[in-house]
Amino acid sequence: MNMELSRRQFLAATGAGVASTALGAFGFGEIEAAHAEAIRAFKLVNTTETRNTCPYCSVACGIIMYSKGDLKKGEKAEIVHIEGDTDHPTNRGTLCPKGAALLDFVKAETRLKYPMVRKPGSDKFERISWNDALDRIARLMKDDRDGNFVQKNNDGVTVNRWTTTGFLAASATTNETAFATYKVVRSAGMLVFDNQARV
Amino acid sequence: MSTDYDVEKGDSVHPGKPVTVDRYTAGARVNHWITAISLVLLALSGLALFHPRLFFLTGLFGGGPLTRIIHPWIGVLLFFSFFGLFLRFWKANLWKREDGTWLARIRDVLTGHEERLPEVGKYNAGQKFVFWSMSALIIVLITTGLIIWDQYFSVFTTIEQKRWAVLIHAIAAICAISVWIIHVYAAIWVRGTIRAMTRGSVTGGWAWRHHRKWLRELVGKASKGKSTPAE
Amino acid sequence: MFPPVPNPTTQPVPPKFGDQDLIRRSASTVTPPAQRQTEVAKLIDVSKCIGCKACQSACIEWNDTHPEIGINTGVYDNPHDLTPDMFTLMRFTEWENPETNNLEWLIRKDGCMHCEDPGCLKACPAPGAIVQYSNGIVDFIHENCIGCGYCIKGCPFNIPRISQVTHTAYKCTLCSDRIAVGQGPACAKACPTQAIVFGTKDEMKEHAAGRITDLKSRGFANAGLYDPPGVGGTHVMYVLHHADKPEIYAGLPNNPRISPIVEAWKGVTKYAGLAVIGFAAAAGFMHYLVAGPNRVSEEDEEAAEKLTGEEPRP
Amino acid sequence: MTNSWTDIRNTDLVVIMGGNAAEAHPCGFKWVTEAKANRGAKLIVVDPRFTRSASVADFYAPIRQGSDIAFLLGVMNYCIKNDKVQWDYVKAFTNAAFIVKDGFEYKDGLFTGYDETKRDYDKSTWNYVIGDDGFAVIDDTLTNPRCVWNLLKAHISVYTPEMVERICGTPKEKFLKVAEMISECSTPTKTMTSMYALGWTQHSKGSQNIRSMAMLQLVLGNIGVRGGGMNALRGHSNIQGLTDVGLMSNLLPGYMTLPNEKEVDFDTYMSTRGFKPLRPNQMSYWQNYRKFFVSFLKTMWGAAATPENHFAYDWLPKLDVPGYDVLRAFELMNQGKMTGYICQGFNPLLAAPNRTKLTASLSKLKFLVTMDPLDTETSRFWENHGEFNDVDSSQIQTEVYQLPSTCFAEDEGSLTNSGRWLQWHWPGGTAPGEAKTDNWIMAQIYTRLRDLYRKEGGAFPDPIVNLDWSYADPGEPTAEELAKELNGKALAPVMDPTDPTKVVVEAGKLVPSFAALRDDGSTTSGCWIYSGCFNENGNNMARRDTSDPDETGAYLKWAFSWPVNRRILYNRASADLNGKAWDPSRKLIEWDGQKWSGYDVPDIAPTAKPQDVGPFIMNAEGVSRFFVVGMMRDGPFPSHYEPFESPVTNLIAPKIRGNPVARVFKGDFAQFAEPASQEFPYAATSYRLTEHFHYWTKHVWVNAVLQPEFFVEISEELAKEKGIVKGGWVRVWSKRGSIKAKAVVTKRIKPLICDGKPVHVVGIPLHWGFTGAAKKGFGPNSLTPFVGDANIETPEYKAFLVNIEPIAGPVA
Repeated sequence: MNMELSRRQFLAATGAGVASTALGAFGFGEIEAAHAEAIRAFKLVNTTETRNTCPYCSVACGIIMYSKGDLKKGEKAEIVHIEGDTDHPTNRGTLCPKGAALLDFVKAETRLKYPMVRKPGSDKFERISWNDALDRIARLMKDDRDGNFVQKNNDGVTVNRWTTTGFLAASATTNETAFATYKVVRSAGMLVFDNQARV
Repeated sequence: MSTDYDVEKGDSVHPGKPVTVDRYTAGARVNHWITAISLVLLALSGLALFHPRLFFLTGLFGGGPLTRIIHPWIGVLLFFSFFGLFLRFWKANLWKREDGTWLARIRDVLTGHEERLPEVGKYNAGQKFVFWSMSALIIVLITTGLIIWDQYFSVFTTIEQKRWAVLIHAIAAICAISVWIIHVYAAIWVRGTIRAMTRGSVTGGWAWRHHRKWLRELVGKASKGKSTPAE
Repeated sequence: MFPPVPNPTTQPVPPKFGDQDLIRRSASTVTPPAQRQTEVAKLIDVSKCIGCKACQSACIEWNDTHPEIGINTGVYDNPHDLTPDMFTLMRFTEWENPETNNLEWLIRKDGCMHCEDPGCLKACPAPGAIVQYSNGIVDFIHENCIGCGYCIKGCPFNIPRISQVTHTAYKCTLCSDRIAVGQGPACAKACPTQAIVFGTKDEMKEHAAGRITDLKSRGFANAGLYDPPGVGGTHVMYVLHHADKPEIYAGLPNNPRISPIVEAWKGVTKYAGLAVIGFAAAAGFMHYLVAGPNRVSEEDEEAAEKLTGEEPRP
Repeated sequence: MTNSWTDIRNTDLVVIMGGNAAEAHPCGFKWVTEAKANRGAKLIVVDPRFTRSASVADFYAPIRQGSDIAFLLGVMNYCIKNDKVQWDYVKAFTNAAFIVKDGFEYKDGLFTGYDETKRDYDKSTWNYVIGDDGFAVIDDTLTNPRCVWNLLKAHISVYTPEMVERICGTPKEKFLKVAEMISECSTPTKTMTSMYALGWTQHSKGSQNIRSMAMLQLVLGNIGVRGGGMNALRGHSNIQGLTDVGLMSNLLPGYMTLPNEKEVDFDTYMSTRGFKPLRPNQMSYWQNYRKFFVSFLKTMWGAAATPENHFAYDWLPKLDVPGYDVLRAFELMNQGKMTGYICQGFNPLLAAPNRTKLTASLSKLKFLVTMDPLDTETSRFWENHGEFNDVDSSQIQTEVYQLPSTCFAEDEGSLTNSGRWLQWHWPGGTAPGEAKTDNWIMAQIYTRLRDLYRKEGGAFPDPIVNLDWSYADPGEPTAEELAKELNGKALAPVMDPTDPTKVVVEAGKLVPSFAALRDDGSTTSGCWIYSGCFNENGNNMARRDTSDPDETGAYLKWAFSWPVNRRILYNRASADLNGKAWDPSRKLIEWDGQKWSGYDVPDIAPTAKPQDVGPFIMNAEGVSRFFVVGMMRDGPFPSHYEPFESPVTNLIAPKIRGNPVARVFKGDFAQFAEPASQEFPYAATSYRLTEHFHYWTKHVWVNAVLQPEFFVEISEELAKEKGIVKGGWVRVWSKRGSIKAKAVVTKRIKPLICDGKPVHVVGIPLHWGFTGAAKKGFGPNSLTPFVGDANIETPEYKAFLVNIEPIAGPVA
């Protein structure tokens, strides 16, 4: 594509611009110094790139997350910037106003950090450990299932259904999570089961 | 006697050798110097923001941002302090018949042929010109100054109005500075003047030479003060 | 499709331009570089813009600004105006075309035009607070900015804004930090419909020509490029379906130029002013040389003494 | 989507109706602008509001919400009347020639067999005449008055331009302009694409809205071709995936269905899923159902699923009602028939209709569990937030657990986009605080439940304790482990059916695709349509090769597209009866005399002769359907029904209210405003804004800045009438609730003249709630009626009635 070509020429030309003057009056160090004062230092230098897809709509734009620290090396990683992935065939690096602000989603004030419980009649959430929460949830589920599981219907047909506890699946979890969820929900005989396809 | 409106509070004659005449009270002098200093600071800081070649002057005020912050505040100070002077001096600066003649003979003024000039009161036409032009210019400067004082007043005017304001402010400032130069030069040129604003008094000769009418009025007042001997 | 903006590099690379490429520097003179860099430009195709505000979003994220959460005032424009934390803004206009009676929703991305002849730079009193690189980028250097707001008065497009926090002026940098490493501006990269594209100014004009042909074929007889000559052309240009009336696009100036008032202020006044002052001083000095001091004579003193009723000296 | 986002670049005409792609899917919409720029394609937008999509359209026509079927059948009527039909396509690839049983008819808005008390049809007459050979009888000449084509013509003849104007409020000349532009795409070398979304689905006849356009696309010959198709723009990043994997009350993965209690055993169940071809030589691909079903059961219960116990068929719960969708769930809660509810993501308090009813329902639960990265309203339904959530906490006995989950940036796995691409993503950030992945949370809940049953026994533990959970770390299965399960593997050597000595897949190996699945229990596959996503070649969902020969937009080597990496469904229909491309410039696949090949994976057996085998291999007919047998509850043809709350009465069938077979729960009927109600005179509709994503981005500072505060949109005319000022406050109320909002008064909404009467539209965006960074606000679900689509229960969010008045702003 000739545009592409002239674009490269442009980049080369600007490069040359530096070179020609750099080799001229100024020493390179000076340029760096001067540059530091004038133009903001490029903030992604020495960050780690990770490929991901936008979690919002179903266009599933490719994104690149830039982090300080690298999970793959077992480090703690803090995402400092997110932008579109130009290699992605659909979005070609572009993003919508939501996608372009994904960093603020990851770092939202209202991101949940700890399991919470709200006791009956209470007007507040209280911290609870994962263990206590999960044990309690499993117990609540089992008690209900044991109490209301229907093994045979009135005609004596085996129906093995549980309709007194329901499960609402999400809209943005991975297919893998979806399948794990499916196994858990169906094996328990749950029928009250839906996702967000309709809204 | 209705000719003594030239005399201001505190003016008086002290016979002796030489005669001394009180011209400015302490209050008037303090007021004047506050005005003078702020005017100088304003000129310096203003010029610094006016012409790139003079930007270095911001150094005197601790850099560009501080200059930008200080300048308008000094402006406010100047305004009020000059207002004080105005209240003190406006009456004596009212235009008189002789002022016209004095002005008409400006050549004699400049060449120092004061004998050819009419007797003038406490202020001659030149001083009155300085007084009134400064009064006018300072009004203009404070108004336009407020308009371009973005930190507090940017929302009240349009950009177009601000553009006019900044231009007028600049021109007015130039005039003010020029007038100020004349003022200062006159004070230096006419010897015996500066002590009026330092010590507050001038010699009788100075008053006789430059403001004879004023001197006569003072003397008249003084003699009226004592019991007149029978003739 | 127009070549998309490449992905950022995470490797340190020497900047493609810097202070050695300055062609203008506020309140100071610079020696222009031996070779001017290829002029760059951002082309905003209003006819392709869907007003999604991705450019605003990307701008905020890249420049790490933090605009405040406002309110709804009955329109889609949010924030309501450019701010020191919002360098670019979608301006929405509902325009009923008198010729077709059709409603046209004109959505223009407002922001710094990076003028070839920048009014802000001309008005700026602080040396080096505003600079122009040979590739056309006009940038604010905050360390040098004194926050006087002269740039606001100088700008023909009403773009710069002064922060009430830092008291320095802000505007679009054309993402100079990205362009310096061979990137495009954040907004151009984000723009979903490529209504914003970035490249050399020649490329942009060429691309615009194609767009204008397409628009004319769709019945927009007056489609055209907005590259106002009054400011020597800009490095942010618009493709408009109604180039004959830019003002319908939320008051985009028709033939903008630096205000003659500003020209007068920064031109003749600047020189004439100093001249006048200089003349006044000189005049006094000359007069002193010629006329000498005006001294009080003995006679004057005696006259005064006589007047005050003292005996004249023997 | 039958096609992909990148394929839209190949179109000549884009029709955005029942959606707003530019606002809801901006980066997908890019391909519309590309088609416009590079092919001179045109864009038509039909919408009650002049949307951002309309702002870049070549032609915009207004329409009253809920009248799309009338409009579309009107266009179809126009095409047929003006002979704008791609005849070869219609004759060869649709059921136009099929003869329909006597007795079937349509009268006064109803089809044969309606039972008012059941609100349902006896569909026995909705069928083909079956000949002695066991195949459906057809009439290639289309002369038989009982052939589908002639019945269709008769059925839609009432939808004249005049009638369309009366029903839809679309000025006749504007309608005709649209019809004319669309009809031009009936030539084989011109293609139209339909981009729609919830603007069509969220109606009590949503499915028929979509069928109407699909039928029009068949008339024009635009299904299966490049730049054509029916493109449903799914709302959420993986709602396609969650539906594919079957996370719905009545589904099994891969669009198999859960047994109902009439299907007492495995064989009865299979008998209704035989899908015997209705025409000679047809593939009727669902004939392989048994293979997919058994492989699924083996994935669930592994060794415990044996031929003896019919692969644990009985362990699947059996339905007693068509489905337990979210609306029924809340209905049951409200009746006090439910104990617990678990929300994994989702935010029903704002997403489901009739908020008052939702709060009442949740308050009757014993326990509620939410898993979410964000602080959702649902998890705080019991908390008082003044007028935004006016509840008395002390009166709510529900025990609530709010579990923090990771978000996309901290999680690994695949999402399925609207174009059916399964794309893998990698975690790049450390989760905040104690947030955990959904896999971990689900595994922890399961293992605890399983251990309790092992320890204590209880109600029928078998399916739980025998569930195959053989993961390296049972406490947290990895995405890769689960992806391999979805793909499926061979438990025993899989033999070549044609040559029983030849091993196709070694035991223990991942199956290459669903072609290798067997019904004897020798294979597993969690979701047959995903088979091939992670096989012995590796993780195909993670592929990143952007090569695209001749820039067709297929990108066959990028990620994985179900089924079997096919990018355009029904692509065999891109070629004529002899297998040559309808449009040589848009070749997709072609028949070279021996086999099919081209730019895409053929959607047909590679060696199936073009003249013999029809392109619609999933259908027993082998062709597509104008007249649908069995599947649709509300009729084999679409017909115009008004929304349950409508500003006008049904002009076609004045006696019919809403969709005659849509499910309405007792008590909810009383909560609908009368048709043409005086009390609620204005036609409201709800929608998204481009600045926000659903109820998520109000938590995102930047998006809260871009669109900070809840508002409603009305026309200048209505504002004038009501004395409402731009930016002022208004109260909007329906029969179910009331909200306060800022007023955006705009030229982009104009009153529609329907049957001579002006109808004012009130637009209500949906992004605000009482948690997050944005200003607190309300959502349309405080107003919307509790009724859904007759076939899939999508709530009627797009058309309901409200009243509006100016008010003084709320204090503080």
